[in-house]
Amino acid sequence: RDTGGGGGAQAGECERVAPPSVPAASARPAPEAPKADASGLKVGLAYDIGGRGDASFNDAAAAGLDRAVAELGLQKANTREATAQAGESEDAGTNRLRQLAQGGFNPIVAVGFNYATGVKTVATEFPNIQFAIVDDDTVDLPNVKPLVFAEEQGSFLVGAAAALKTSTCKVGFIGGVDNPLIQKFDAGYEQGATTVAPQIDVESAYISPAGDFTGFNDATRATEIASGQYDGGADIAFAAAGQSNQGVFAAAQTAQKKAVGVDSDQYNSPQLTQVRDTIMTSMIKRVDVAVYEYINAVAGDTVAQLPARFDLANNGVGYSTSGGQVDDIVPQLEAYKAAIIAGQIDVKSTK
Amino acid sequence: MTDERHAVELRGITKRFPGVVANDGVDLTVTHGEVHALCGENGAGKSTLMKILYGMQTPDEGTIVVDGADTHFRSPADAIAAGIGMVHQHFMLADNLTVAENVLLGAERLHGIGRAARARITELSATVGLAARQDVLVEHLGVADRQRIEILKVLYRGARTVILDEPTAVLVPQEVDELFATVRTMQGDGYTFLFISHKLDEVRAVADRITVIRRGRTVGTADPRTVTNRELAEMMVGSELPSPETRESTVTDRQVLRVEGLGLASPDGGRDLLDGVDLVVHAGEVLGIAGVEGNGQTELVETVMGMRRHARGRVLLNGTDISAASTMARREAGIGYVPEDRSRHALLGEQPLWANRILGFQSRPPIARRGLLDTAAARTDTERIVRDFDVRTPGIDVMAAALSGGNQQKLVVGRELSGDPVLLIAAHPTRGVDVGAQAGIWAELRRARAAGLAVLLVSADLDELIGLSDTLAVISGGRLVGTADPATVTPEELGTKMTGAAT
Amino acid sequence: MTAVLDRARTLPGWARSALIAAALVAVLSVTVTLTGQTQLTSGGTASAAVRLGLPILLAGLGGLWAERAGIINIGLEGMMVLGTWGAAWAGYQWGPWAAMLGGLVFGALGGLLHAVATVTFNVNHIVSGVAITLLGTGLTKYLATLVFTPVSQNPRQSPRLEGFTEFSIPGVAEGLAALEAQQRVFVSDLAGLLSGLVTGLTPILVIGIALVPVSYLVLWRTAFGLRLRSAGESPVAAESLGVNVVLHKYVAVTISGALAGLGGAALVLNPGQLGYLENQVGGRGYIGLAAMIFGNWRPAGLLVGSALFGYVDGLQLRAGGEAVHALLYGATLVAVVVAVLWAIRRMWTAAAVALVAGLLVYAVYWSVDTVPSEFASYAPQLVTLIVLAAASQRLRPPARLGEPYRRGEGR
Amino acid sequence: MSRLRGAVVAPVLAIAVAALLCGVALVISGASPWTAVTTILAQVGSGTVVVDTVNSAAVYYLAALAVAIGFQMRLFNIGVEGQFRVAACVAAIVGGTVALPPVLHTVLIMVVALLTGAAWVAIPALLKAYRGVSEVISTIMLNAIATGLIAYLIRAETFGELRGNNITTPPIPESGWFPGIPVGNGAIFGMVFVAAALGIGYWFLLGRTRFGFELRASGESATAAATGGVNARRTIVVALLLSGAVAGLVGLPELLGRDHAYTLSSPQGYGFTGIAIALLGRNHPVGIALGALLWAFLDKSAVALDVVGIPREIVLIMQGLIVLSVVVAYEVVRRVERRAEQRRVAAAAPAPQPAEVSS
Ligand SMILES: Nc1ncnc2c1ncn2[C@@H]1O[C@H](COP(=O)(O)OP(=O)(O)OP(=O)(O)O)[C@@H](O)[C@H]1O
Ligand SMILES: Nc1ncnc2c1ncn2[C@@H]1O[C@H](COP(=O)(O)OP(=O)(O)OP(=O)(O)O)[C@@H](O)[C@H]1O
Ligand SMILES: [Mg+2]
Ligand SMILES: [Mg+2]
Repeated sequence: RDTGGGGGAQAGECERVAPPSVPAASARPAPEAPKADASGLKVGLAYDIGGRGDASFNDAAAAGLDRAVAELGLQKANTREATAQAGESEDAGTNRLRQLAQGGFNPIVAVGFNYATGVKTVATEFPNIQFAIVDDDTVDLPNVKPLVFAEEQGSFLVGAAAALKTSTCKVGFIGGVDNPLIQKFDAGYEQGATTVAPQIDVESAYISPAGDFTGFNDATRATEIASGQYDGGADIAFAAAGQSNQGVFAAAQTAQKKAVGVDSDQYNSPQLTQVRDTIMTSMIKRVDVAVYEYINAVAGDTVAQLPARFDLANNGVGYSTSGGQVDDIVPQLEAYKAAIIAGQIDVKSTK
Repeated sequence: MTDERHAVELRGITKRFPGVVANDGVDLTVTHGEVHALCGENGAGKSTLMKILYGMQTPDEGTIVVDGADTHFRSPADAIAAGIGMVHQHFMLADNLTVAENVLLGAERLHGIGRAARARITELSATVGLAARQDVLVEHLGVADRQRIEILKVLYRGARTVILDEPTAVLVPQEVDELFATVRTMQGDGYTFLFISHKLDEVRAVADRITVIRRGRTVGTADPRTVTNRELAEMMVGSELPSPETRESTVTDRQVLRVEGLGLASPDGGRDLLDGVDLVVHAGEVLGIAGVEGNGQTELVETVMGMRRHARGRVLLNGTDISAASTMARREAGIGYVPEDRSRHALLGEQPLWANRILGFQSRPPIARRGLLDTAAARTDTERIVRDFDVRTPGIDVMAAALSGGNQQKLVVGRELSGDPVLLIAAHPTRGVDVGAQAGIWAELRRARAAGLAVLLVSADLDELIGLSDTLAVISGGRLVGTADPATVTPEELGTKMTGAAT
Repeated sequence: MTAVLDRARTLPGWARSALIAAALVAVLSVTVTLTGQTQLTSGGTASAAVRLGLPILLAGLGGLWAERAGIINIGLEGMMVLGTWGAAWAGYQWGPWAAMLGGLVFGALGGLLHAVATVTFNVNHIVSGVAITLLGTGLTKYLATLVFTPVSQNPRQSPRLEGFTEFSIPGVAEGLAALEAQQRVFVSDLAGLLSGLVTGLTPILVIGIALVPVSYLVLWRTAFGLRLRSAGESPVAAESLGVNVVLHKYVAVTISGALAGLGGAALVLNPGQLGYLENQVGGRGYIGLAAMIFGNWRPAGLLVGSALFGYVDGLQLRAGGEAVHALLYGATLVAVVVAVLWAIRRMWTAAAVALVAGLLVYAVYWSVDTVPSEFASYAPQLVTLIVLAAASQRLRPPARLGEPYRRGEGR
Repeated sequence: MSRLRGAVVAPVLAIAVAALLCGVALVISGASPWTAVTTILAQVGSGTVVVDTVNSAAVYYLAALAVAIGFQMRLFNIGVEGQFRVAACVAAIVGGTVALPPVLHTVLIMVVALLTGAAWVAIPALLKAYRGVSEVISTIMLNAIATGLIAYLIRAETFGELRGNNITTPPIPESGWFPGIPVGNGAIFGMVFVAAALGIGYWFLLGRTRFGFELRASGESATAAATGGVNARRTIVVALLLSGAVAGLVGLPELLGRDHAYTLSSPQGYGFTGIAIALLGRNHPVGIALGALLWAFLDKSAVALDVVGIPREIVLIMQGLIVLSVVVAYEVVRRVERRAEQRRVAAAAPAPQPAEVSS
């Protein structure tokens, strides 16, 4: 019987579009801000579920703090970290922030959009304390700085990388939880892939629907989705699934295919050394940069000059090259990057 | 002192339960090869004594000597090893296991669980007259077969001393005769029996020696060839046997309950549980239903109470068709109900007595009005029942489970007779109740009957049935197969009708 | 036709099962042919079903052991969670075999606790199970924070442990793969489904599946098993025959916990997981219990239940809403076949109900193009619910399941 | 009197044992139990902890009441979790969509929540009553399915709206809020009083009404209840519907008093907490209230433990241990009481001494 299986493989050769060329001047990333002295600050950090050590964005925030300690003269003793619990009520988050505020910490960084209401409440109560919130820009208060990212831009680049590297003209996306944040990765990835190879087949799947957070912790099911995509003809899959990513990498290893990591340079993650060869590149979301820059700006009193959004232009997002697997296509990727920075390509955050 | 000829010797056995001294220094000597009967009223402590001998309960004081050796049983396994087997008052069978599994259980070491074991079971089946296949589930078997399996279990374990705790309670006279024949043959083969029964005629017929126990103490031993029933009874209760006989007829011609063509299909698709049952109970009449257990009595009663749905036929109460009514509606229409198993069907064990008074009356005055309960009224009325029916309790706030069985039953009968019912359905109203309470319950039934109550009585105690009833109907296989006149019928004749041997 | 049916009714059990299985494969085959959803019968789906079904199977076996002895074990979830920790802890230090042992031991400890509460203290079984799940989850998180953080820098994850190497049955695996690739109706479908059973195997998988017949043999063919089951059917009778009911209940519930713990280990050792992750059990203990009830408290039945669960889950993960949509088509076919069978037996109402159900499912199939991912994700739970609703009245739990038992206090 | 003593002794004993075991666990892990205790106790006066505790306790109280109604009849409504979430989501959607004058609006939202909770539990209730499906299994399955349903309802394409990286239902206008009582920095939810009123209603229902009696009777002995004219099917269905309806309210204190919209990050797990608290409070309205307060307090103070560097999972262990030891303690106390009562009964009705009979 004819089953129509095999997907993109039937589409034959994958035709690729040449990258746009952009005058270098209009696409240069912004230079880093000068270092201020943070030795007088007491910094509080409230993590989302997972906390320090999650090898994901909480960890990135922690790295930003650590860098501030290392480079800005911030005293380790003057920092305090607290972590959210799965399924907790909003007042728990609020309370966590309030306790940090009462403990004299200033600034206080809340990691994750779950803290939106908490930040709003506590920032109103403590107008003299500076707050920052990662991944949320809904709190409109003078003492609150949103630290949000253009995830879609970074994802665009890894999508482009996948399209340049695929030999089956079919790539996959695996999201942890089907929520708007992860959908941004999905949308950017797909746009990047189709921009490079218009006929490419992008298959996307999520481990769990919105509101069911198990998707970030279920490597077993991630493996099954990934191997389903690999069996279906995809040869590269982008995993934006938190801890479940390791399941995708394992599937890639079994199927002898490639995967793309997320948030940090997962090739260098000590947890993932056995499977690092499958990690072609990672889409990097520099929460560490944002946190570091924020602390730096508070110390130097330049918060107003921080970018409204961390994107390619200010190195807030990007892609990694560790392992050297994408070295051959760096010029094309850089060209796309320049085009995005220059505004020639507008990356959408929804499909 | 220790005599080698004695199969079993119990010395000074004392067993206390919370609130009761079940055995109080009991002595018992059983010689090899005899059938030794134990007599005593309900709650005298017979079963407890036997359970101690069988290792199911440990005595607080006293010693057990088997074949001249002092023993100490920690579990039935020890007793079985010492050659003692017990057939319990209540069947100890797992319905969902096969005949073979029930027999093998716990004795797998003897012949394994394979072919050798099956062969042995087949061999012993003949001895006890069991015809059922070994791999049939026990749930498909009748009472007599279950009894045979119980005895088979004991024999399979190689017991030489067999305890039979009220083995005849659920058997009809013919089956009793068969059982006794088996007992005698085995006695000839050298088995020793300990036999418990309330039926004094049986005891005298089968036993070589009788020991009487009262209130946990040995009263004495008697010789069945010389002792009379009356003497035995006096030893047991210290007073004359009460009689269930009804004095004068109070039957009227007003029909209270009329059942027409009642039928009930078996849920598992087997033979109908009830089929074409017609009966009428008049005001002031006691209609007794006689039958071997498991022939549809329970189903009949529960169908009339509306607890079994999807029945065929009609049930009329005072001329009104109540076939479709719920149990509650039937109760409200004036039916009182004393179910056969009081602890499971009539009482809330963990609730105080006054809350138990509400059960079944939660929808009508004086206990309830418009969905709200009147606890004060419930309490007052419970006080009345405790007083009028002589329920022995320190108060109405104790939980029902703390009362003795007889007192629980009095409470239930009192409750069901309150609210002026027109019909009382009583299933085994004095089962497991001691003689004193029994007399009290009989008296209450007679009083209510004289006041015009119609009573549908089911009982396995043929004396009670004959004594209380104005009319007798015999049920067999879910059909009413005959009637009898309680004034003239004897228990033996009734038993014959019940087994269908006469038709 | 009727004669054939009558003969079918008198067939031995295994032959009937084979017949039903063949019929189901045929239904799937027709569905694949008509909907083009090859994933329905692909070897990959079958492998996924096996991998996803394994932890559920082990939890279900755990449930079986406890419930056959009369103890409801809703604490399986907590015991599995304990098992994941134990497996990861032992596994990262001493390898995969140690991981299995670690899971086993930690699960068994949970089981033992359940036994103490339910057998010795007569606590309501469900209450104790809920409490143990609560405690197991808390304890595991605490231990993970304490023990794993120093080595993995992450309180919610263990260090990666070495897994088992996968193997396939040589010869058979390639043959089936070749057959599957030919895409012939029925033959290739069967080959695809079977190839899941011969490729990508690991020792724990083989052990897990072997535990099904082993459980059957032990529980139904040994003296110990007879005693254990008697404790669930009629503890009083068992006691009166010298069986140590309390001991058997203890052993059963401890084994139950051990099996659940092994299920946790299976999760930890699953290819792709290779470590402890907080919340990775995600309700699989409960699903194992459901699979066991689905399987009518029998090993073969619960094998089918967990396979079904693994299959539907694997299918929706690999192929998404479209494949679940195609399953609706298959369900319609099944309903029609069942309706015809019942009609032949003159069970008119049953046949009508089946037909109406079939039509309803078909209406859903016809009116949507795909099952929204939000529902497709929970297809296994939906299927379980529907099957239980349809079949629950034929179930036969142990007679004294969930009832308190005290030594020497039986009537 | 002795019953009251039992009801108090058991939980106190259990909490003491649990605390002791936790202390041991802390010492083993190298932390100081003393710091833990002082940190937890210091919470009483700090910030809005007291207000938050009361507010959380109200939520837990509702959840536990929902569970307890089922427990009375030995029905294990494990599905309170799913019922409360579906109800909160649907109520938030309706509340955010309609425009109504103040009180009416709030009442409508509450009614919608009640009905949705009841509707979601109707599935297992009917399956239990008519098909004999164990409610434990069916409600567990439905909890998972509820997550899917909510995800579907809250999609931007259906009823949800995007707010930053979150999805929420349309915000409920102020007319639909349930005003609270400001205390310090926080506010006690108005729904706290609804919860308290429900507690009284629960007590009245169980102790004073025919339905409550039938419910308890069915729970204690299904067979005796049937003989007593209780319609088992109807009681099962009504009990579960009531339980589901109360479960439907669980999400409302936070929805109407603080969040005003249902979002992806709305809290979960209250259903399971409710089970634990119902067990802790022995299904008694006052016991549940105390249990809810204790639980909420432990929860809130756990946040502080983190800040002083003690693994706050110790609180989870503590909660688990408390539940387990409380149920064991209740069982032991119950047994002792029963013995005592039987002894008392036997003493009140002494057996007549056997008369001397010679043979
Ligand atoms: N397990 C138990 N716990 C507490 N009390 C018990 C227990 N078993 C028996 N009893 C009490 O001990 C006394 C003796 O009971 P036993 O069953 O031995 O009487 P019996 O002579 O066999 O009576 P029956 O003729 O009714 O069988 C009774 O008061 C009974 O209620
Ligand atoms: N399971 C049990 N646990 C504790 N006590 C029990 C138990 N069963 C019976 N009893 C005690 O046995 C006594 C009588 O109960 P039972 O149901 O055995 O009635 P009975 O022996 O028929 O009573 P009687 O013949 O004296 O009316 C009660 O006082 C009760 O305390
Ligand atoms: Mg008795
Ligand atoms: Mg007895």
